[in-house]
Amino acid sequence: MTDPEEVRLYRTVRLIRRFEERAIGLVRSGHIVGGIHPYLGQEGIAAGVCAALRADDVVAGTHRGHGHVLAKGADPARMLAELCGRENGLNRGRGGSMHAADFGVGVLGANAIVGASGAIMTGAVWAARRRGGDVVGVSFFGDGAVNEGMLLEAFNLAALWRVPVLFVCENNGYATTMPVDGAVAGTITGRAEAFGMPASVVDGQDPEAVRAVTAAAVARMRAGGGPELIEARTYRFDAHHTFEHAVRLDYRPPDEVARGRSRDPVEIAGARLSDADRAAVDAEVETTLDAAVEFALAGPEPDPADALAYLYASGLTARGGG
Amino acid sequence: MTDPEEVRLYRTVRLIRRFEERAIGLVRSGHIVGGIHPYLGQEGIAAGVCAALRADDVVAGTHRGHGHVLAKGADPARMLAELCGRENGLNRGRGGSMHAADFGVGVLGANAIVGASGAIMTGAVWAARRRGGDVVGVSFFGDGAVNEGMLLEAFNLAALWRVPVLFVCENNGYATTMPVDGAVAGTITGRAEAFGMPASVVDGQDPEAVRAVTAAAVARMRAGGGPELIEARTYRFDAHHTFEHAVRLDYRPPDEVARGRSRDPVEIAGARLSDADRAAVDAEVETTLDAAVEFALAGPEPDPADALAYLYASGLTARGGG
Amino acid sequence: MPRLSYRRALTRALADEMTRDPDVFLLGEDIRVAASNVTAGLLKRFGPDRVLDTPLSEQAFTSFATGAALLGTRPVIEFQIPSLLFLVFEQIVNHAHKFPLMTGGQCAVPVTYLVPGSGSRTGWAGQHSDHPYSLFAHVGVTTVVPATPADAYGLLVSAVRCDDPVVVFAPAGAMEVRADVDLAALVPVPLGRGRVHRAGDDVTVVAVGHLVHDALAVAEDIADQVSVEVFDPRTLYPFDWDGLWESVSRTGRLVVVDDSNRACGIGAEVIAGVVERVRLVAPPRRVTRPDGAVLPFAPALDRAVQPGREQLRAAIQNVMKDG
Amino acid sequence: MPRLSYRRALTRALADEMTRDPDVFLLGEDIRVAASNVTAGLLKRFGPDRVLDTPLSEQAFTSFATGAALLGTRPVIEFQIPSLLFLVFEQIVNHAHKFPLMTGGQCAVPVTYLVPGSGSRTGWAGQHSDHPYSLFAHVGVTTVVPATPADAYGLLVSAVRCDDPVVVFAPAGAMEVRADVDLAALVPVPLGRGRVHRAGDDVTVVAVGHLVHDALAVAEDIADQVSVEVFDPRTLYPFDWDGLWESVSRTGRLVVVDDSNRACGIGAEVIAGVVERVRLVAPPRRVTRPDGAVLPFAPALDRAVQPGREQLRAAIQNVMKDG
Ligand SMILES: Cc1ncc(C[n+]2csc(CCOP(=O)(O)OP(=O)(O)O)c2C)c(N)n1
Ligand SMILES: Cc1ncc(C[n+]2csc(CCOP(=O)(O)OP(=O)(O)O)c2C)c(N)n1
Ligand SMILES: [Mg+2]
Ligand SMILES: [Mg+2]
Repeated sequence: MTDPEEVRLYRTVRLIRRFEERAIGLVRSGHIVGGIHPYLGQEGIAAGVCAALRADDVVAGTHRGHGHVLAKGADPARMLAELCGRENGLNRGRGGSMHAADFGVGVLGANAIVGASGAIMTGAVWAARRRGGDVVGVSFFGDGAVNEGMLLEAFNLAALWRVPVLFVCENNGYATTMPVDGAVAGTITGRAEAFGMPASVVDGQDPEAVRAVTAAAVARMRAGGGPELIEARTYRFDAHHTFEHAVRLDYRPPDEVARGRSRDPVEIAGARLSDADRAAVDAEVETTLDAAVEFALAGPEPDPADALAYLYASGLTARGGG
Repeated sequence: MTDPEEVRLYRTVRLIRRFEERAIGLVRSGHIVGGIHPYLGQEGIAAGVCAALRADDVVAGTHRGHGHVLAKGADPARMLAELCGRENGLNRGRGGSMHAADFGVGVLGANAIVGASGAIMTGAVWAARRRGGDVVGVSFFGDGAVNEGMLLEAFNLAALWRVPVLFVCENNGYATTMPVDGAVAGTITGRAEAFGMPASVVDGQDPEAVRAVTAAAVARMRAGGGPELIEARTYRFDAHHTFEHAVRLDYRPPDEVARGRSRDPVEIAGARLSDADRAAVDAEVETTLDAAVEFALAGPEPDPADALAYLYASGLTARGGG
Repeated sequence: MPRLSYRRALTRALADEMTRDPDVFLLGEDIRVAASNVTAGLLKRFGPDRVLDTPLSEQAFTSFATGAALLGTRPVIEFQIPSLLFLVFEQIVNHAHKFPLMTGGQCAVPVTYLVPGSGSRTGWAGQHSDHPYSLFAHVGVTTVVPATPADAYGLLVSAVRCDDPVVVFAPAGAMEVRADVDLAALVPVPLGRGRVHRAGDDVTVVAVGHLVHDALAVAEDIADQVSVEVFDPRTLYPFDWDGLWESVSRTGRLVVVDDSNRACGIGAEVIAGVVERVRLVAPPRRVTRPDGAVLPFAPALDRAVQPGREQLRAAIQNVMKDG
Repeated sequence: MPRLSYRRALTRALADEMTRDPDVFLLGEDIRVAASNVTAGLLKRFGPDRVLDTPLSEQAFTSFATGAALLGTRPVIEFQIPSLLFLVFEQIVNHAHKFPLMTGGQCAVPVTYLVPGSGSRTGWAGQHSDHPYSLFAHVGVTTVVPATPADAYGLLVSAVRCDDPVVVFAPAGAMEVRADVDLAALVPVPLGRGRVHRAGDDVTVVAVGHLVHDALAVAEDIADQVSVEVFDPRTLYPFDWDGLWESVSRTGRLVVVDDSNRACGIGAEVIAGVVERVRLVAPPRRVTRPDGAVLPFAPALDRAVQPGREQLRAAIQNVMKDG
């Protein structure tokens, strides 16, 4: 029989993969408005990292955030409902793809501002630790984010105050159309090391490798260690954003795309399962997602009269614009 | 006879030292309003760096900026008039201590925002180079500034685009009251190196050592090299700001202050001159500063009717507030 | 006459200015492949030295432009998202804007900040749907919000030529507008000069950016009941007070429709600037985003937070009723 | 009765809230030695875990506070300079402010941003003399500008207890104000509630922050000619419209005096919010900083750019003349 840990990893990568494919379909059919940044090809990272976390650990993601939210344990149905802007979505339809959050399972939110989550996560984990316990946090970001000063400031703060945040850089080779070599002087791990943080590179296409390196880092952090960085090398299989299909940007050589796609985390994880186990997971995932699509599309649209609900946690009512 | 280069270096450190002492006097007497951040103790850095520059090179400074402006060649009289807020000041009294600038001698300005000058200087040198020539630029900043994300972004930009900017970090051990070890995870030079920049440490109390290391860096940059960083170790002899004398903050151990003051750049540079040469320079500096004080205090106060002059380079006239 | 899209008008303005003045150059994210489709073709025409793709370092590249401008160039920065202006607020307001006065006139900072697609691009949600032009009017940075292709061309050209920093907001709601334009007749549009799109006698509607088109539609719609003058300030700062005072002096009534937040928005400024000077026959009204607006993701909520035609029509009818 | 300084009122508010609620903590630059003299004594009382000195990383520590607030604490950040708010505008406006709506109510971000010494501190020149409160009113972040020691205490306490982000501007021009205060009677002041400092019949002067004291002085000065009511909104957003409408409904005349830039400032908002609702007998007036103001260094120029008593007196006399 397959190792249950491998089954779990495969289930997660497969779930994310099929979730994204269905979401792209829903973008095409107009059910998801505004488009998404698909996580296709990068599933191994979220799956591997979150497999090494506890339920009470916290994560914060990016604009390309579906994988992080799902891997940490959010309900795919409520996640899909969120993408469709429904009242039964994770954020009651107020956030959408780039802000999906589920505080109940430790997802402090995807984030549409590149590089923003590092400092937020540092403060969150610091606050959690103040109350005791040994929670750790993960801040996901892309290779483009390491050029944002606010993220580098967060590296410094986390390192100085020894806040146990795992900084996970998903290096997919591009920030939109900008190749990483054109944007990053020096290396990504070198930047973390300069702040006195341990940093390592891992094959982001292999969820088990990601899980292992994360588990080691998390163990060190729980034992009192400070922040660390993992650079997970990966490749974005699809467009930067579904909108890109419309504008047809030309910036990745076809042979590079082919090479990148040849190392597919779904295949790599799937190969570790028996055919029967794999088929069972696949079927289970489809059932889950069939139900999710149904749940999402059946969800009520929020009432425009409530457009400003939740604007102020204090209960302040904003003056209208009309 | 003393090496003329040594005389020149001594003249600069001595000029800055005595300028600051007079300026502090003028703060006390109320002629300089708002106070200053004295450069006392750090004179060797500006003197050494600027001695290795050409007239057409450009520099940008900090809130503790008098030394940079003077060392690059601004007229001490017009500088002092600026501090006194007079129409005959470098900035016609509009800038004061923290914004003193003299574009005529390549001083793009002191700057009251910590960490701001790095990117400005990178753009300035890039623009100058676009027109040909081999100008280089210097961005001065303190040890506190290396924690500002905007400066770290500038390191990246300069390194990527190989813009010949010399980043000079004046590490005086404190950002106001925050010790450098409490604020900087890793090392200052390590941060620069992480962006692929050569970086070195120099004794900032020895102007000749600073000049030599700067000259070598400038030579590499003129020959087509990219940016570099020099960390000049120094000590601030006086308060962070003249205002501090009033509030009496207690954060530097007295023995540390004594040790710091024992390595005085004026003495170190002065010891390299014959007594006669040194006396001659001292006298010349006093004459210059006597004249400067006279010039400054005789300068006309700007007319309040012109309070918004120079607000818009385009000639736009702002609507008044009354 | 050829049909010119707003987006292509921006492209054309950039190309023309780059041709005219070798000191003009562009920088921004993904502008070489023209992800926003505004800089299309410019890399090929002007080369990589004048079309610079930047790392995601908005603060640094904004101040890089300031420095480059100090030494004689004229940078144009494209920002992918309106809220990136929040991220570089310091660099624009505290540096680019302040350098000339602080140096006593030793320098100028002629940088253009171009935001193609400001305001709501339905589905981009809370952090990508801001319309922060009133912030720049408050700080006193020249701020333009063109409504039509010809104005997009003419105002962007003037922004590039201006010796001060200028923020150009190209509302998402206007980017797809097309108009029949005689290309040879495209000219710079002076900064600070408004435009009466439609003359009327009963009420002056001041409409900003894409809302000019909504205002025109509403005006047509109710033309049998009310004679509406539609005034497009085009530049929000400096504002064309003379033009507006002239209009309201005739109509005696004022409605402002503006896609920024209500409190301290340009809507407030227009009302204040008018009532200080002109006696109206009815209390003025504004139609804006609500106070503190954050655009929710769900399309119906997103729309509900933006000023709409129904609200504008109601406001016009109310000022007619009130006096 | 003891004399309480404005600065010590702030200290006291912080100490009281830290005592009451262990989740309140402070962070900022040089707050342990209390360089601004606001946090004096707090390190000793509450220890280094609740008084955090930060590196010069304003963006990171502002978002650090957001994250810490998301997980249940109540951070108070002290900023040394008003323009540091420009540097963290993104972190406050795009993150702290937007999280509750964007998450559909899953969280709150109770952070207080305290700026002791906002506005001109004579001699600090262009980059250190801003008064950016109108910007926060525009974006809809709760914004308070206390004028007196008791209000400084009471509003800061309420800010710390508020479940939303709140910016507290303590104007440099008010920081040295002292008042006889019964310490036992210091109480929280509700956010969004104005205060009539001086009743009057002829004209309502809305004065913000330290200018309340100038308005009171001018009102006394001309008491024999005009009966001036001085209204201090205390909170600029949300604004106490009911309180102000009540006042101007009685007086029929309005003057606003406000130390932020003119265009799209709170002065404009007050005028707009009043004339939409109340018919005045004379055109309203505002006394503000000029458009696009940058404070020049020379003291006489610095003063010339700030609203002054002479201007306020003239404005009052003009509204009396006008109707
Ligand atoms: C601060 C900021 N700058 C620019 C953008 C626009 N933008 C969205 S995603 C993106 C590219 C991000 O690249 P990377 O960090 O490598 O993540 P990836 O998209 O490759 O997953 C850009 C430029 C943004 N959202 N935030
Ligand atoms: C961005 C920014 N943050 C904070 C301040 C307030 N401030 C002025 S000087 C200073 C300390 C700077 O320390 P450092 O960079 O080491 O320079 P030094 O004063 O030691 O020369 C601080 C915090 C500022 N001016 N700008
Ligand atoms: Mg990437
Ligand atoms: Mg220092």
